[in-house]
Amino acid sequence: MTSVQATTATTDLATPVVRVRDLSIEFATRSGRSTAVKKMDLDLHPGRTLAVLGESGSGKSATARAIMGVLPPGGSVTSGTVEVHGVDLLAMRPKEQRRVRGPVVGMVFQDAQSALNPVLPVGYQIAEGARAHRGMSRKAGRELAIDLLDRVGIADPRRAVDRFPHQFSGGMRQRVMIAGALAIDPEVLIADEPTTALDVTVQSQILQLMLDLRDERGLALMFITHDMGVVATIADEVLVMYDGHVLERGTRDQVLHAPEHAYTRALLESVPSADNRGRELPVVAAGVGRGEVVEVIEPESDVEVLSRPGNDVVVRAQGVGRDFSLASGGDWWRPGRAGRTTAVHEVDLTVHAGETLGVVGESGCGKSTLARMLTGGLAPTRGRVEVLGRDLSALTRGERLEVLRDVQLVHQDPSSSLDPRLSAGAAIAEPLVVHGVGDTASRRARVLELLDLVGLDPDHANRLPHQFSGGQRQRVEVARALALEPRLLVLDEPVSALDVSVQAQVVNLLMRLQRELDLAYVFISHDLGVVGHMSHRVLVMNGGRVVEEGPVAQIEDDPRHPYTSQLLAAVLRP
Amino acid sequence: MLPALPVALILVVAIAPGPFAGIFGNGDPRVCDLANSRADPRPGHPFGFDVQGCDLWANVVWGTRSSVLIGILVTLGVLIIAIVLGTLAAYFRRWVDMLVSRSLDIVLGFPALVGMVVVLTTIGQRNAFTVSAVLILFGWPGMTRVMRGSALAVVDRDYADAARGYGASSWRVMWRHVVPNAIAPVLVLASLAVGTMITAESALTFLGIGLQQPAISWGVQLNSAQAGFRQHLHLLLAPALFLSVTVLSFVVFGEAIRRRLDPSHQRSVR
Amino acid sequence: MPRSLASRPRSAVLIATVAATALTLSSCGGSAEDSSSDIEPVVVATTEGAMTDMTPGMSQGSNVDYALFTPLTKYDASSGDVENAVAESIESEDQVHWTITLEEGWTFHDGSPVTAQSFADSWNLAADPANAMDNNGQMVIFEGYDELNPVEGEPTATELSGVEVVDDLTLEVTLTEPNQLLPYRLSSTAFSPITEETAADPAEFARAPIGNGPFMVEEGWELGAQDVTLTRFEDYSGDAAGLEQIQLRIYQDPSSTYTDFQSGQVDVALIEANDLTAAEENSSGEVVEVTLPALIYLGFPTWDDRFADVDVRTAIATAIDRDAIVDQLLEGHGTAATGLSPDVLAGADQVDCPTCVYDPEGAADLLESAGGWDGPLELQTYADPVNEMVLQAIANQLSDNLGIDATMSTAPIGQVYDNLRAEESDGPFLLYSGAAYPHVYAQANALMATTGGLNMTKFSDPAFDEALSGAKAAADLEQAAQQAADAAEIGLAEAPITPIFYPSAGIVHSEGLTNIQAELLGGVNIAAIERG
Amino acid sequence: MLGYIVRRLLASVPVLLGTTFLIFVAVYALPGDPITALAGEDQTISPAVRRELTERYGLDDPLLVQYVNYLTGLFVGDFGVDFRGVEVSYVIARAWPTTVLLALTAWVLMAVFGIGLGAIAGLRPGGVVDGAVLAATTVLIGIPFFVVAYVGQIVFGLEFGWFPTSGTRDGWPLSYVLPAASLAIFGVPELARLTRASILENRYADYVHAAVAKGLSPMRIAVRHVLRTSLIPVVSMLGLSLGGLLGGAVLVEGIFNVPGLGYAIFTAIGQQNGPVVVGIGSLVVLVFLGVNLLVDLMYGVLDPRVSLDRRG
Repeated sequence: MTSVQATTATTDLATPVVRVRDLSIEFATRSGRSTAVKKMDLDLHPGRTLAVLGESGSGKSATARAIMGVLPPGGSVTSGTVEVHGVDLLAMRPKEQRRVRGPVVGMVFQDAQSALNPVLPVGYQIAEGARAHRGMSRKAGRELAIDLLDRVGIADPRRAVDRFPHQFSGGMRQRVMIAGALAIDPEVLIADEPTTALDVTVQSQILQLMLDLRDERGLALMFITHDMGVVATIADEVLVMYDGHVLERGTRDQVLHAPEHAYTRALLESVPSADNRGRELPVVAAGVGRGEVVEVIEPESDVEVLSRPGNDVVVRAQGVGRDFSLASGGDWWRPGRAGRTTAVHEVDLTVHAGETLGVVGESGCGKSTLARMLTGGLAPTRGRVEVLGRDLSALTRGERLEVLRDVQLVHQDPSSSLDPRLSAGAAIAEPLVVHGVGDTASRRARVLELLDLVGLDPDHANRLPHQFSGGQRQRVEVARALALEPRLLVLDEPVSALDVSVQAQVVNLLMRLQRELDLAYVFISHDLGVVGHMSHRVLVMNGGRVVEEGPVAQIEDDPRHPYTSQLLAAVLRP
Repeated sequence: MLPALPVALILVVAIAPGPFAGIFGNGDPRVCDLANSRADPRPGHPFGFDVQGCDLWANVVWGTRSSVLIGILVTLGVLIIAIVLGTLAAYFRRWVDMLVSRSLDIVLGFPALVGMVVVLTTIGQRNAFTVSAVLILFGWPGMTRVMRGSALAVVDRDYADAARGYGASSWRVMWRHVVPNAIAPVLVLASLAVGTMITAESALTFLGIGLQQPAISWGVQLNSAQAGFRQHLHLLLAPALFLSVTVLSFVVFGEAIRRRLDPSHQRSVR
Repeated sequence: MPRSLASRPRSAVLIATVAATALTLSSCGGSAEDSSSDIEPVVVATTEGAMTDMTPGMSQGSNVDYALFTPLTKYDASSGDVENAVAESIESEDQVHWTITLEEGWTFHDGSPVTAQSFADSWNLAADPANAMDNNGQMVIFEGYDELNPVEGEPTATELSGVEVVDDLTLEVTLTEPNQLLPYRLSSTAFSPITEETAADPAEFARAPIGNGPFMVEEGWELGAQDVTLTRFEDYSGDAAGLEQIQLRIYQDPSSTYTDFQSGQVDVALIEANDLTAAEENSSGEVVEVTLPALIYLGFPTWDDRFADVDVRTAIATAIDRDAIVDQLLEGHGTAATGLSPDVLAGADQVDCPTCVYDPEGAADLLESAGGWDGPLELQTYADPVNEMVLQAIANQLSDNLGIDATMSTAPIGQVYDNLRAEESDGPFLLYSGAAYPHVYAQANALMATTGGLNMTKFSDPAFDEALSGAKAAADLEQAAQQAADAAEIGLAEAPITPIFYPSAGIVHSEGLTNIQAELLGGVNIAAIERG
Repeated sequence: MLGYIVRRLLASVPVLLGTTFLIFVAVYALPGDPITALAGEDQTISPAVRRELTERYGLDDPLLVQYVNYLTGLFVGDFGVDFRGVEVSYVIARAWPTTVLLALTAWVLMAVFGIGLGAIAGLRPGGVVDGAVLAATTVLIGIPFFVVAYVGQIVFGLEFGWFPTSGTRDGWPLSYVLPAASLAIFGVPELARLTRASILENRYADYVHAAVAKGLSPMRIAVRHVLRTSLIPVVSMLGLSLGGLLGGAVLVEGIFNVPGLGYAIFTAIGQQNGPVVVGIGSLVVLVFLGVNLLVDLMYGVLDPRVSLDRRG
């Protein structure tokens, strides 16, 4: 069973274990000092969860890191106290601090992959805190690690204890991380987005584990997240942060159902889902808000504006599949070993003009491989891909280049899909240059036109990628993809790296472009909400196969494949 | 950029040593009188005289030219090879990578100094160009390896993929995307290499297989100084001082480049 | 260290030494001997090159060779004369047929007697091409060498027909041509005797030699050994060695010996001229400077038209300031050449060298009258620090005095000689020539005779050749020396080469050692060293 | 693991063939006549002796035949006979231990000082030690090594008399300290810088933060978490540097009169003693390949992410 139940603990609310008062944090930047957290107060009570909700840069992680003394270089606490059992942690000598950090307050980091030392066995890393603080022997530490691995739900802990982090999956690594924090038996556990990088089904398991541990050990839990669904699942109290300020605080129900602050409301409303399907989402104007003043742009109308698909088939895949040979591909003197793996089995799909085909699946299900096959970046091992009725594999190189102008790929992470050394204008003009479209002047005009189309200013043309925000980068990427006037965009997780409010902007943009340009989309995502919000049809993938296909409503309300049901059940809703 | 000043000054001296050589009066490195052989410094001749009785200051200043020329020539050569081979190997992988990596192993497997001795002895001709060529021949693998690694990372980035996606040719992807983005660590190495190569030239000359008279270089001067340096320390010190300062300038310059290219300066040079 | 990498012609690699100035530092020539054997043995530095193969046919004439072997004759460092050693007499009527009588009582280190056969065995061994010994070429003087070493085809003999053992103490030797200088040649260790066992298996004794010299090795040594102990041979028939034991310290590269001498690791060492100034200024130990029996000369490629005119060659030769080079550049460690060899070599002091004078104006005028000089002039030598230094100075002087754009270049020694032999060089070259035996004839013959082994100039003058042959056939040694000197003058006047200087080396030794002498062609005379 | 080693060994065959062939070609092309060089330039060599030597060393065979003959010999462990009639394997056997000892001593000195200084600097960036190390390493790069060697010889050998000035008579460690230190000085600056950079890179890694959050002592974090991971690239560089050390031995062995491989090969080049050059050259290449294999195996131990069976 994967549904998560929050149990409200009944512990003495009067005496918090951790009491943060008036905490301000600054970072030294090239242009001087910037405030990351301003006069923050918070209390952590045994057996209760405080969820700190906020988007990136809101100061939520800085708060946690300040408590633990692991602010990144340049960061410093400029005022305030962090009292643990009534004693100010920040005023202690380092040696005393070490008796608090770890033994009293433990922390689970966001990315277990980087928060576990890659070269030490997990058993060692779990036990090292206990060995340092409790003078435990190596052998006892090992037994403790085995116990804890068992407790956090890792199968065959006796063997797992000697393994290295890279030998575990993402979810398992997060469990190891948690076991490491628990080994010192802390009273407080600070979890910094511990489930963000995980698939939904894994996420719900980890959340359940943390709730169980909280109740079992009476832990005071501070849970940092940007996800409303997570808040709804785990929190007792909620604290909403924006730009270093606490905008709102209250109980879970209060914040989720009767938010006082416009920002909180906008956040809640801007989460795309089947419920607000096809409607324009409210947007928090990025960079406008300073402190407690946040501007929210509400949609002009609240009607469904999803485009109407036509009958022209833009792309059709018939039985496409792709195999990869294993990494041990042999050496130059002999071919690789027989080992081959199938990333995508036979997949059929059709996309019409003006239609969005959602592709849903968890990591490793073959979504990205499919995307690359549709855009000609990867030749299928089996089957064929037709773009506007022309079989890609039957074309000469030159013809393929021409045909593929109609199909463009938008990558997942705009920070890596834009050349860091090319200005936005140059990046957008690149496809035109490659295909010899127009002259310098006409290309320049076209770049400005495209910038306008994706909602950027003309002077943005001269900026470099790192001078843009994440959402703006994604817009540049979309503009580049549109430069050759394609008929189909294959969008590979286009919004999953973005904050909720930014995600809303991009979703709005994509829907508007579809209407205006009669574009067909293949929209790939692990997020059922976004897919449900903007797709006409959905294709559910698992293990390289399509397990279910159908209109959104049918998939949402009447899933036929057990995997689809499982996926739906794991989705956390606010 | 302050660290560029010493390097700029050295380049100016290398291009036009004449005026600098003449600062103290006698600027001609070839006006020699055996009567002054090994004479100590005296007014007008701040560094004294070399064994041939030539003004040492003028010689050391003129020596900047060939030493720096070799340093830069070799670094450029190695840089070009590294960029071309490293990028090709990273981009095409398979047999191209195999070929580049194996040749790299072969040259790296060779004790470079011994290799250089054999090759230079074989060539017989020893001027700035052959010495440079030999230094390049044995110097390219290090930087190529770094370039290959750095290019491999870039080739895997989405923007290289994206460029292929909108139809850019391999050549264009390499030239416009891979090389500019992968070149930073190699440029840093290159700025350091200028100094290293200048020292390497002096080492070869010290072994008697580098430049030779009448070429004027610090290596040649150090080589002729080793005979009697215990009695006439200035013979060794003057060129060694210039050599050290030059190498140091390039090292500092390289360090500055590194900081500039890598503001976080947490990334390793390699 | 690299400077010795480029090997000089062989005799130089050994840092050959005839002590021209041959000093006996302390005159107590007696055998004031130190019998207490618990005193640390005197440590003498030597080079690895001298210790690779001690078989006479492979010997290089080093001081260690002379410590272990005593040939028929012996060179006296102080007088420059050759005296009998193992030989009682060496006599001839016609300078072609010689009768050699051995002194009675000489034995090898193993106790076996030194007989006429011992010498015949040694010479036959060296002459047999199948052994490919380094000193094979020296046996060319004996009749029958050509049968053993034919230009083409297989050898038609197995022994030298010109060497005949009459009885245990008598040899009859026939030479290929008259040679008054035979006693000089026989003083080379290449002509030392060997035991029967060595003759049967020379390789076995390469580093465990059984000789007849004043010192013996009790056990052999491995190639690469760092120390070898020599023990006095008590039954030695000549003058007994001054010390009971000598420890040889073997250096791969002699250049670090001076540093080791300073740090007290070595008692006696031959040092290069470069270290001489330092040694003289330093108080530790004493220095004996010796002039090597060698010549550094500038040769002209006579096949090149530009040097065909003797006036051009003379002009260049007389534009060189030899005194400045020796006094300033070499800091006095050398002797400006006034002939072909240092005066101590037989006949050397009778040679007058017309091109060895410094006359810049005259040189310029002479060059002018010979048609002047066009274009650049590239002087050449092989990689060697002293050679390079001297040649650069010569280039500077030619530029200053003659207005020629003179530069220099160096190449590996093998290449320099190959190019010269192939007549592919087109510039004057600075080379080293060591005297094969202590006679001016040796230098004159090697450098200027049509068939001379080191005649790199391809100079060929019948008048000179004839004069030189006459010297060999002279009735007595005195006359031979005079005629050789006269011949040398004829050659030098034609200026195929112009002598520059006689190089120096030094022997440093710690205090308390006396009678430090230079050995013929090989550093310090080990047998002569005494304590006291 | 075994499969990996076998594959690596197979893969080094072409490298070994390539390098030995190159050395062979280069030696073949050395100017000058080896027979003349053998006897000395001033010696007359009779045609009969010349024929004998040519025959003995197969000098008139085509290059490829000579190479194949040589390889065949090498295959059964026969390095051939040098032009002085000495077994090359003998030359190698006597020089080998000295050079190995020298190179290893230098290697250890380099590792200790390079990593030590780099670690101190990296753990306290911007501190006094960091500044001093950066300055010192920068200055060291600029000084020609032979100057360092001479100065070391004179100061520590002659003036202070702490160490012998030359030779290996006093055995290890006394005799080896000065030459090894001169040799090691080439590598220390680069190694220190690499260590420093690598530490700086890992110092703010998440897992270091995680360790801090567990309340571990700074010492423990530095040793267990920062150093351990930072040393991975350092190890690979240490491996690569061995080639340089063997090359540098040529110079150092000459200056300090150490009877090792470096000097032997250098002398052999001067004497055109081809068999020695090729023999030692091949051996050095072989050692280099072996060390590289060892380094890669070490890599597997140090960095469990590296699966040896997946590396080509």
